[in-house]
Amino acid sequence: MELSRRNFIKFVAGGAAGTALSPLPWKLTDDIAIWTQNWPWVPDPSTGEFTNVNSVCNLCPGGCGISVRKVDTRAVKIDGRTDYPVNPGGICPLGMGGLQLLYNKTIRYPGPMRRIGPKGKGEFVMITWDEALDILAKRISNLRKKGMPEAVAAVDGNQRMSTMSVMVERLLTSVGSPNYVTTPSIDDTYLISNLLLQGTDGPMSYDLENADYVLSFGCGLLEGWGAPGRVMNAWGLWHDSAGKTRAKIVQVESRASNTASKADRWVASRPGTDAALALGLAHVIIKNGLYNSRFINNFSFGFENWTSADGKDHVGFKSMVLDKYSPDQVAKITGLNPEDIVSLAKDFARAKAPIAIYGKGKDDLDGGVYECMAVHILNALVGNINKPGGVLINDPLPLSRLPEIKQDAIFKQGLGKPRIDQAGSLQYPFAGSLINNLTNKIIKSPKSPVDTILIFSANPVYTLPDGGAFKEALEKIPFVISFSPFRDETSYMADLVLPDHTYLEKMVDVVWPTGLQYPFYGLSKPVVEPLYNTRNSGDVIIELSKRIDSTVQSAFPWENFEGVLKARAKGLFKAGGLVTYDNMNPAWERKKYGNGSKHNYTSFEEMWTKIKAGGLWYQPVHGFDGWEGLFKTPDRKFEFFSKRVQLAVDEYAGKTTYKTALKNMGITVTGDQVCMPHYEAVSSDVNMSAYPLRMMPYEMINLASGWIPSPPFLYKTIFDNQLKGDLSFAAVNPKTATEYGLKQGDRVIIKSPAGEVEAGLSLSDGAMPGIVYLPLGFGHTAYDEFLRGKGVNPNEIIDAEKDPLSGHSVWWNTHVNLVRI
Amino acid sequence: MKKGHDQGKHKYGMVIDLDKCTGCGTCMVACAAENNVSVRPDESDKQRSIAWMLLYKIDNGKEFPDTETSYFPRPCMHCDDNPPCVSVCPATATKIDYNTGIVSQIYTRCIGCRYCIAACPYHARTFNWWDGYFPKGKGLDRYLSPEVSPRMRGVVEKCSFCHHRLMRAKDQAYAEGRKELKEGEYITACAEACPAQAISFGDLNNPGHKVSRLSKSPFAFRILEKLGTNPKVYYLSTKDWVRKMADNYLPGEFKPVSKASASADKKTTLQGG
Amino acid sequence: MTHPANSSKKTSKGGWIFLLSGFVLALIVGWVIFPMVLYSKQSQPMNFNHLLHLDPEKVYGIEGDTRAEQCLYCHAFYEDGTFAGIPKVEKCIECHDDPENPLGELPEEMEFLVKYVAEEKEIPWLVYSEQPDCVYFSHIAHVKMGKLDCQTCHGDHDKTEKLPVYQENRLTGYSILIWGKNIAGYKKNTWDRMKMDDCAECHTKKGHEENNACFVCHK
Amino acid sequence: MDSVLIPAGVKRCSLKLFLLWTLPWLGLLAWGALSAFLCLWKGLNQTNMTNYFAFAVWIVFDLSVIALGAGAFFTGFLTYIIGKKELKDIINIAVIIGFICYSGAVAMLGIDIGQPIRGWFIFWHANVHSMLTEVSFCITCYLVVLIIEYVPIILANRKLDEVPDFHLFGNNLHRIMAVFAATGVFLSFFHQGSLGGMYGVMYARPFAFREGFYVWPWTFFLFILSAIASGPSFLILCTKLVQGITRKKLVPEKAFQTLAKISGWLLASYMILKIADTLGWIYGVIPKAGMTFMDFFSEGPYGVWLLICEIIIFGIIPAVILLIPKARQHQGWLITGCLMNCTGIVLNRFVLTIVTLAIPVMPFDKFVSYLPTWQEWGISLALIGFGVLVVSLSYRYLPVFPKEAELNPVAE
Repeated sequence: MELSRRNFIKFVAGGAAGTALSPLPWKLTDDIAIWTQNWPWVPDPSTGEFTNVNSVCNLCPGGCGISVRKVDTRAVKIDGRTDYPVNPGGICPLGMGGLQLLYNKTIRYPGPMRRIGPKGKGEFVMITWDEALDILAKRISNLRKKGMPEAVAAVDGNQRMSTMSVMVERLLTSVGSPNYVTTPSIDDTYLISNLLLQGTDGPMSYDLENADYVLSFGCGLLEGWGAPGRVMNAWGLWHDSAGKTRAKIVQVESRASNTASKADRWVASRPGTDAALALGLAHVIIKNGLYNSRFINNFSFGFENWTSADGKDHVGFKSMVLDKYSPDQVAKITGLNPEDIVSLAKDFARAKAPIAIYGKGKDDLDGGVYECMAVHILNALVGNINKPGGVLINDPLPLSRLPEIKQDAIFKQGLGKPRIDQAGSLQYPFAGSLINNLTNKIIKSPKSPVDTILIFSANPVYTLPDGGAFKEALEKIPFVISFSPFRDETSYMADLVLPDHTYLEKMVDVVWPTGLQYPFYGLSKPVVEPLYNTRNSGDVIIELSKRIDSTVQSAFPWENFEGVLKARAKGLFKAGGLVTYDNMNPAWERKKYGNGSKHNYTSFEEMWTKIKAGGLWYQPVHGFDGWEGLFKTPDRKFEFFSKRVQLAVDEYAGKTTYKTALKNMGITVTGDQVCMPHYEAVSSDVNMSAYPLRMMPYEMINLASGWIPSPPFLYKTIFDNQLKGDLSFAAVNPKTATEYGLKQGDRVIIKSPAGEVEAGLSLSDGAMPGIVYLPLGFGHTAYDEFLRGKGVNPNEIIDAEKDPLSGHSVWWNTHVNLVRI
Repeated sequence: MKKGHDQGKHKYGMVIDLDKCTGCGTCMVACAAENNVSVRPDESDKQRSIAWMLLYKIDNGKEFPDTETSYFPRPCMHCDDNPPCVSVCPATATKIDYNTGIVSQIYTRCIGCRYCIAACPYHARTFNWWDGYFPKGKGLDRYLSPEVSPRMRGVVEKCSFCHHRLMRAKDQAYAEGRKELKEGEYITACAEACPAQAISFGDLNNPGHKVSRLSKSPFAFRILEKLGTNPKVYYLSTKDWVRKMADNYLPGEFKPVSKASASADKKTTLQGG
Repeated sequence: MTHPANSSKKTSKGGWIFLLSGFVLALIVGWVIFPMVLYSKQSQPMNFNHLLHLDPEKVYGIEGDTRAEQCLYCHAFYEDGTFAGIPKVEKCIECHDDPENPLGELPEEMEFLVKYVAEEKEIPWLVYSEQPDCVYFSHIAHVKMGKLDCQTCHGDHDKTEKLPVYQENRLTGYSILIWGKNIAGYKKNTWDRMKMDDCAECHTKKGHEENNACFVCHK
Repeated sequence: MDSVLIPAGVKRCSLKLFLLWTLPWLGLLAWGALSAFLCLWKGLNQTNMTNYFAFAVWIVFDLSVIALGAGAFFTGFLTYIIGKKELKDIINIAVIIGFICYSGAVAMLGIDIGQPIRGWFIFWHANVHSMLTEVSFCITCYLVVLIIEYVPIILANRKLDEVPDFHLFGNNLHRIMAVFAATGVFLSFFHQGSLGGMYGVMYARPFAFREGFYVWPWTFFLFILSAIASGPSFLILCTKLVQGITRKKLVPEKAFQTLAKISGWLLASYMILKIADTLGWIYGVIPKAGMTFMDFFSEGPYGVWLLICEIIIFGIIPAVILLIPKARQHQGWLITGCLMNCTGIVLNRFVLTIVTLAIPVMPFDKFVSYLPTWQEWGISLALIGFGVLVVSLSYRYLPVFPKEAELNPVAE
């Protein structure tokens, strides 16, 4: 018998039968089924013990409470805290995406870096902290030895009054340089107008939650102004229980931003005319006697005409407004209807708790001082100051002052020199710092007056609305040091990078979020161990001071940064505030009834431990005690006519002529108006026929436009008529588009005197005709594939004017032209 | 096979107040972060990018300055009774749990035929056109949560009402020796994150829960109700034009919620420009 | 090539041998050889003697009235109700804290103290009951609320003196205990297998069909 | 040199010429292979499909070829069950075309799903309520049947036939062919139907949704009818094409006429039902969804012209042509009629697939368009290359046309 075909077939048949009776086929199928479900390269997140670490978000000055969910040592999710007064539960999209900033290795510096490539290329080698600190210390001490400490400058992006900013300023002072410059913030505008109108130096505090009528002049309530978690929560309260709207929200803005489109009333007035509109409303209020005469008569100055000591007659605010800002006159300026202005004014004045709030989108750009004053004056007219649901006047946070700095010769000599940015000079008497002036000075002068510049928590190359001027300046500065944890545009220009921790790896304080109505101090704590060889810049400054020389070191007698935090927090202990929060009675509600706060600690150490645990200290009470002695102006009154301005102008005029003084200060009016809030048409010498349109950058809550980069998550929320591929879009009114023969989706060049950018065109009825709106937050040239080269950055073509009085930059008035590609 | 949902104990649902919604997009980010949703270098191809919770921007079609915009946050509707996507799946990869009302999607079971995507009119289902983006050495996989299994290329995924949070809440309750959950112990990531408290989540079967009250408001409505998909996601808006956007209406078919809304709906904008 | 006409006769008688041999061979392959090639064997990084640790005569401090509670002493729940699984070294050093003086004489203990406690390393245990990433399992729901004993699923693991050899399915990458030692998938005890159907079977038997919904066990 | 393989008594072109002829089709196959590789290796991001267009050109192709391939089972039905003797002369080519269409369709579906290696889950974890499950089961089974029907044709090759066992096997198969034909018919009815059902059951897609009978929406029955109406026409076209290329008469005209007549009658009846269905849809489904007829035909390029083409131009007209004896006896008209008939069915499949997905249902949703990538075209067109090659090879080496020798006596 041989293996014939038939036998073979039999063998196979037998085999088949046998296999069928063995587990092989079934088991194999089952295993294959599982095998097809295993994709080796799909991550398999490790599990472990789940914990939640409470901290404070530090990505903006808002200071929202966050609770970070961890698995063993990994942070896996960020949520809002419900046991935190600022933001009961929610946070903003940026804060929600924070982990991608922590864990994305390619956008972070793994340690100290020294530049090897050309400036701007971002080619570095890692060095040790020792080397890095030595290089920097030597450089500074050499300058001190040479007797030119003022050649050291610093650009500081930390929040005003925060301990980090105090440290940076202190470093400069101790070194002997006056050139401590901050990046812009709306807080500067608030501070100046508060000083001029009220003489107060506390922060602007709006009791939004208790207001029943909010008249916002360009304030991006839903774009990320103040503490987004707090403002959007307020928005929820205002619109609570469908059907009856609790508070009425009016937005004055030329573009249908989220705030404008979700508001109950959108007032689309021409950009830059806020002062005119506000004074127009004042006109109506005064004319109809709707103002609070008790406040005006007893607690204000300069309302009626008055005679000064030298017997000169002066025009009062009332007659100025009645004379120059009638609804018809204002209508011409703003492009609104007179009737609407009247109705708006009446609604505002008749509301129980109306607030007029001033802003420019988010809070990380400057505003106009006269505008801000004009708007704030509406609160004064209706007497809604220091009342529930009004504007509250608070003292600055009661933080202790750090000990005086020992002064040596170099110190005196250096600080004797004028600031390079001329802030506080006769020409800019009220400005604290003017980064745009610094930039121009460096660019203009043959040799940069600044030799070494330290940049903290800032990315000015990207964020400054200066048409790329700051980058040009950095090219000229011999030695640039960045303390940024991120591979941002500015650090790419640096010779030395001393990376800071990210906000989830360090302890740092948040001092009084913009606009919050009660004294608040937040403290973030390390949520995870530092991932890389980075250091808290506070500690770095202390270490650096040691290496410069003994005098500088003597200014920093602390172990570490926490020591400084504690030293300042002593004042909080004296003032006594709450360090825990229960969400049953919100902070803003307590304020209303002014019920006292009983704090639960006896010693400073105990308080500090509790602050570190809870991350907060706040005083939910406010006296609302009338208007007596509230104002700290020269004559202790709310000044419709600012004597400080008068003094400043006179002093400057004394040095030159009255005319030139006003001219240099950027003021076009003369006489008493100068000292009163008034409308200044933005001056511009641009050829209108070459640049017939205007470009305004706009900010979005769901895209970071400050020094913090956007977590990639945010790009999921960007619409494809804002960014498609690498093209970002300019919003233009259909009418304007037809005028220029353009249609949806066209690629255009947007040309301004400062430069040009390419963008797509997105037709929108939310855009005011004649204006081109470009989103801020795109167009990065640094970071990684998620951000680099996506869209354009409008700052590159901004051709900024100067704001009268303050000298801050007027970034919302760039003249442009559209050219189809 | 049809087992009425009402026999189920719970019926988890969502109510989104569009008047409160500010369009900030936190819900989208919270959702993506919570559920390990893939994020790619280019997220601008909206027809292919993955979003369990998606924000739609709508406007009233009027000209400047009378134009008015609003937003529709759109999770999976978790249609009740007979979801259009469930019966079509050939491999039983998606089912509705009548005990919670939640429509599940099992990624390791899905074969990627995309029939469910075609059947869903809400575009609530998205396909993994690519593998997740986790380049070596970038370290982005370090924030992934172990509570939601990351997806492989070629499968369909969608909002799960953060089902793992239900499990989390139950474990917590069990640890405390409780069998039943209290209101608010189980809420989705988007509901928790919303800074304007526009999203409420809870048990529609439980009259005590906020959602079941809100879902009966005269201003409550659902998207494409007429198709009979019976969604468990409700919306609130006092604006007639917004409510009208939610469904297709024959001429004269739409009934404005007149009196109450009349006042609130009137939004005035002043001419400018 | 033979012509069908006459070859048919010759082969038809021997044919049965071929049929049978094919049959038998296939059975051997399916039942014996297949399992051998399917699984790879790995031994644990070190031995652990469960029996010894649970013997109150020899080891003090591991409390618990019931068998389950004794297991939970080391294999504990976290506060949020999630299950710790195999204890971390941190747990062990509650007793075995000093590398200098061990508590017993076993060489394993010394190995543990020197290699892991002193080095502050975790022990890379191979987990017999490791489930795929797509699987969600709540121990507290079963042990505390369901009143199940640990051995319902894990068997008498607590009675072992030596850790069994870890066998990994070359195809799926999971432990042999998931499908069960019996290649035919036939099981005598509840703990012989840990597949989806076994969970479902138990749910159904205990009248908890509702827990057979996909998302209850999948994430 | 391959003459030993060529059927006895027929003439074939030289091998060189034949190989030359296959080149372009091999080219198409190669293109398809590359595309397939890319799609399997890199994933479906190689296509232009989106979350809006979950189904796209591949599905359109699938539905079309499956409908056109219906000629196979239906001719089988007519030949073996009804007993239309004249069709015996064309049944072989019918089977081959059926095989091509179905194997091609299945291969394409294998690439179309995101997890090809899990494709078999449809059977392993079947959801019996899904029309797609029904489709998959029936198509797979029917493909097996087609192979079984194809085998005897292959075995009839001169060389193979010399093997006695094969000869025996072939003959045995031939005898029981009727059984398979019957099975084929049964299976086909169901998968053609369930393919239609796939769309009809999408009740949240008003454009596709249809009421129906028991679990089957009307589209279920319309698909069956349209398939058997177009299948024969497609068979006629293909055979005529082979005749044209080979410049030979291969099948007696009678077979064509029978098929044409039947095709005409079926198409006519299909049209009547289709019109009824459309009216039912316009006055039933659409208003119920709060929409109007024009909502579906004012988006993008999709206008009422679609309906006009589908029903009048490529429906009623070909039906009339095929029903008038004079017309269908005229070759030109016959071809035109069949061509239009097939076009109509393809158009129908296209509309149900693409337009269904293209028309937004949510009022605030937007219309998006879609164009296939070269990879998608590659895989689609490879089907044609594959078909031509199989037919060519079969024609060259197998006695596909029983009457060929008789109709074309080889001159000594």
